[in-house]
Amino acid sequence: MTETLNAAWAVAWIRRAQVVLAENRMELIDLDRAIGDGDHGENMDRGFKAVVAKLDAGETEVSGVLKLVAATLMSTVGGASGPLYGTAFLRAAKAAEGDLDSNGVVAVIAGALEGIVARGKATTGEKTMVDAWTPALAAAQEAAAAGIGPAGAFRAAANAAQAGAEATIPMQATKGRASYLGERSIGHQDPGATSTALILTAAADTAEAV
Amino acid sequence: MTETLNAAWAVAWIRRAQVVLAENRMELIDLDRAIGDGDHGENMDRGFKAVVAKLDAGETEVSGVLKLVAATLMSTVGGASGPLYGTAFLRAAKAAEGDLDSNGVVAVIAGALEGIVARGKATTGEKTMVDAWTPALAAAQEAAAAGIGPAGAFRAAANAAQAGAEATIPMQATKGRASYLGERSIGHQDPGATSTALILTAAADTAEAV
Amino acid sequence: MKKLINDPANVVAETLAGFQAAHADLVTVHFDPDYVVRADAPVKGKVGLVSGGGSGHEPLHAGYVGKGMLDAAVPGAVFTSPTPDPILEATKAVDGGAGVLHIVKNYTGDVLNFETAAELAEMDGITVKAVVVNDDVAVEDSLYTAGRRGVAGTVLLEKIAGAAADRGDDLDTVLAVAEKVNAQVRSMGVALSACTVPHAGKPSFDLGEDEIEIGIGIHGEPGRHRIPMAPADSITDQLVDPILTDLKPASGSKVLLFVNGMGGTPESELYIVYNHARKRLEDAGLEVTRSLVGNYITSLEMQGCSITVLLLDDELTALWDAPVNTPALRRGV
Amino acid sequence: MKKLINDPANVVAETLAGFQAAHADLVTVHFDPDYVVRADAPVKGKVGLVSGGGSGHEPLHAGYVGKGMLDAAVPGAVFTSPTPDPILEATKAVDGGAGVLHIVKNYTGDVLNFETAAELAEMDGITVKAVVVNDDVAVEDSLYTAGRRGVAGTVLLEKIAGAAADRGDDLDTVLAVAEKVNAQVRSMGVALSACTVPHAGKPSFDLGEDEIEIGIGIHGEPGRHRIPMAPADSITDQLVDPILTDLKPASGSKVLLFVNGMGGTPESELYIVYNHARKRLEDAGLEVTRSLVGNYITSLEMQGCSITVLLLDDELTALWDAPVNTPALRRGV
Ligand SMILES: Nc1ncnc2c1ncn2[C@@H]1O[C@H](COP(=O)(O)OP(=O)(O)O)[C@@H](O)[C@H]1O
Ligand SMILES: Nc1ncnc2c1ncn2[C@@H]1O[C@H](COP(=O)(O)OP(=O)(O)O)[C@@H](O)[C@H]1O
Ligand SMILES: [Mg+2]
Ligand SMILES: [Mg+2]
Ligand SMILES: [Mg+2]
Ligand SMILES: [Mg+2]
Repeated sequence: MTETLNAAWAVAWIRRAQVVLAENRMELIDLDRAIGDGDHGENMDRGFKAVVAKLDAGETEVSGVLKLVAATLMSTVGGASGPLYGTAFLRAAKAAEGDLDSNGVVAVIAGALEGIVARGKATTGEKTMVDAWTPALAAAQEAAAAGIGPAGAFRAAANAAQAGAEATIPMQATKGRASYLGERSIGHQDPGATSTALILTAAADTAEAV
Repeated sequence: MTETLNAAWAVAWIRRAQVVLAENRMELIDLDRAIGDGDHGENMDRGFKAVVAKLDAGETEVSGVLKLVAATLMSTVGGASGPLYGTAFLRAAKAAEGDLDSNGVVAVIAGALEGIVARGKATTGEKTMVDAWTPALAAAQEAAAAGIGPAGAFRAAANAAQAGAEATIPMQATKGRASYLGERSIGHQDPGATSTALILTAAADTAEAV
Repeated sequence: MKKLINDPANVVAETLAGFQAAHADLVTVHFDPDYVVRADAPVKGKVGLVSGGGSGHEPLHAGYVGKGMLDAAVPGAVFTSPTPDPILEATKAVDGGAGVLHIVKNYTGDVLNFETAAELAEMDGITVKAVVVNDDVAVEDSLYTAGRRGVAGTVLLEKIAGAAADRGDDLDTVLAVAEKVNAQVRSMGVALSACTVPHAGKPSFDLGEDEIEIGIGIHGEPGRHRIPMAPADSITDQLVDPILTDLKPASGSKVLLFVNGMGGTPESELYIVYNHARKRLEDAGLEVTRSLVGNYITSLEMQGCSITVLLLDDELTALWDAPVNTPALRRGV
Repeated sequence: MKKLINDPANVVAETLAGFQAAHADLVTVHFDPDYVVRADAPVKGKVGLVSGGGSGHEPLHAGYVGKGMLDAAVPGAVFTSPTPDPILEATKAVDGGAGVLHIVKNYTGDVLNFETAAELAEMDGITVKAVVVNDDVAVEDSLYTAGRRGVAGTVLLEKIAGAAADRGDDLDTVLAVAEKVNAQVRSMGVALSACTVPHAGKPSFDLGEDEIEIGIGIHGEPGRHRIPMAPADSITDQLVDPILTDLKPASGSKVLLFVNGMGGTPESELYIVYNHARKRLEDAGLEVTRSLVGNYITSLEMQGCSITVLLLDDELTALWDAPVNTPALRRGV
């Protein structure tokens, strides 16, 4: 394990995220069928396939990789998650300076969350991807403060995101399409929070493999 | 048992036919679903309900009863069976002179068959109601020739019609809507032949009860 | 069976009541017997056009009543030909002194009931001619069938004959135009699912999850054969091929291509079928100069479609393009 | 899943290809990014109208491109809002120098993507205003939802705003007309069956044989509550009541009544619903002076319908009646 995560890692992360999202396409569709319109798995799969098709192995900066991801997601995903993930990766790219140490990981996750909130105006407890990114950020900050390296910071973030996604189950949605269901949104896991956990887990997996 | 069947019997016959057709409405629909458009039971039920609503208990002639049946079926059944049964009862009415002895029964059945063939241009073996009326006529003629009374003539006709209806099962339809199915019409009993058997059985049942 | 109805026995009457209220500017509905005439019927001196048949094919026929198309439509019970009485009344109501053309789809029931009505109308001094539409190539026109069925070509014929009557053609000329359309139009249909007639309460046939019916009519009858589900292009081929085989259009011919939905198929799928059908016609050297895509003659909520090809000449094209103002087809007015 | 498609990934592209071929006289389709503009775009000096959203609602929006209605439509993937790029390109393509109005249905995805496109267009020097349609009374417009959805009222708004642009109104005036329509229109829908998104391959929700969903949107989302199947009149009441409660129209008001099919419901059933809905409005002292009945904004092959009531005044009535010439709505031309 190295001390910092570089552009090659970022490329590996996004490739891994694409594989995982493709594998979980139907699961995400089913989650979205329950409280939304059933396209989240298809949207993420389409977007990340497009990203991977454009990933330039010669990209030398983490920031550059994330910017490419942002632009491609914005122009291929559509729906609510397209602009939200697009802005997330755009702000993450802005936040990433050079290779990432654990503070860099915190900055990237903080940038992503900030972007999502800026666009989507959601806060925690509204049953959205914010409920995965928020605990992820807290966990990464805690890990960084404890002197844990970037891979460990991503692992802590991923685990927290996964727990955050699961914690959306009892929530009633008040943002996004699921809010139309009122109380009927209770009892289902939010698709966007779930894809967030998958993406951060891919980051941790690839960071640990560096 | 009397020697002849009068207008009161004719009214009883048609009332009985209405009850039996209503009871077999769904069976006739299912037969027509298999090789047609699924309306024969509904058509016959609608038509005979309308007939019964108009049946004038004061009608003194068999012929008058049958004429009323003809006009009402013609104006309420629609589809192929409306004009066919309408014409059948019209010609039967024309053939009925006074009360019916067994020769009268033969005349009535012969008139009905003639009317159906005149309108529908079908011959035996085409998987239509002609395949019930034709053996019915032959059986009635045989009974009359053997000196059997009108109730017995109707019974013989009804049994033959029932056998004729069943004999349509292996036939390939070449007339009516079922002909569109080609070989796929084979293996199903013709709905119109089946309703014919029901109507003639009602005639026999009520004649025996006179 | 889940349907937006109150009582199966009242489906036609309540539909007509709603239709009347929604389209009072264009049509007048008569009840008991039920028929629909254009609001300004009879049009003096114009040949009257009357069509009809079982209900369940909406917008056919009532949706095509209005200037430039039908003068009257006679709806029977669902999938059941109307009786002679309302046909007769409709015929009388639209006779403007120039005679009446009956447009009859070729089904034993429709033919018999329209024939009877025509006889009765003639007794009332109205000249009636009839065209019997039989465009469905799924059925062989042979001694061993009741002849080819009348299906989606009926819509095109009603429009074109209606335009001929509208421009002032006499009865024989309108009949000749109608006969020409009938001679030059062919259709073939496919069902992905059955439909449920309200009074029957169950699907008209049972189809497996991966089966479709090729060569269906418009009354929920089973088709000519059942095949496994296939991609749209392959299904389209199986509809286009028999049409071309039967119609044998000369290369370079101009045609109208009509892709019709059976009622339960999204419009997007109809355009996918249209796209491939058009390519097939162009590959066969035909020029598609007019098109119609949508739900124009349906089988309740059946999923599926039909493809219709009409050979055009200048006259038919002009009549197709002529103004029409009906609830379901409107252009140029 | 049985659909007349080839590959779920190509549904939108093949639909557009067919649409282009069938309606080349009215529209031009651009591919990659995908958008549809009227054949004579941009119309110099006229405010351009751009709408769009996920596909699967056909004929919305592409079917409404043409004189008197939309200048461009931007179709996303099925039930997925389009991305900013094609919205931007469509906006550029229809800008005739008088600015462009974006007609956006209120969904998080549509709003975000249209906002981004509008920002980018402004950077290119095009003035863009937006109206966000939110007519669905099934959803409370509160802090606890993403606000009311935009559903069938969108069709009426596109027609009326299109007429305003067509008569030469400037951008602010067209926007004001659009805002007025949005303020005066309310809708509510019901599903008798779910729909199947091609890429999902299974129904959007599972409904029992005797259950229906009240308060659905147009994306196959489950509705507000599930009730046992009921007669059409009772279902109609459950759609009309919340509309009247929310809209609170003054007695004597003139209204347009729009009964819209979700794609898989026979037209006859829509007229049955219309018939009862109209009675209910008349009982409430309203005068139904305009009507629309048919499949105008669908959810693929879903069975069900929505009811929309628009309060009319003389201006809106005149704009509704104005000529329109699009693939799916045509009158007066
Ligand atoms: N306002 C919002 N803020 C944050 N996340 C949101 C918001 N609205 C929706 N989301 C997220 O987007 C996800 C749905 O994405 P997707 O299904 O791709 O788009 P759509 O809802 O347009 O179909 C939800 O599960 C939720 O996590
Ligand atoms: N040409 C014909 N001659 C005699 N009977 C016929 C003919 N065509 C149809 N039929 C009879 O009519 C029956 C169908 O009647 P029905 O279902 O009520 O009318 P439709 O076929 O118009 O739906 C068939 O089962 C057959 O017995
Ligand atoms: Mg979604
Ligand atoms: Mg039948
Ligand atoms: Mg029938
Ligand atoms: Mg979506």
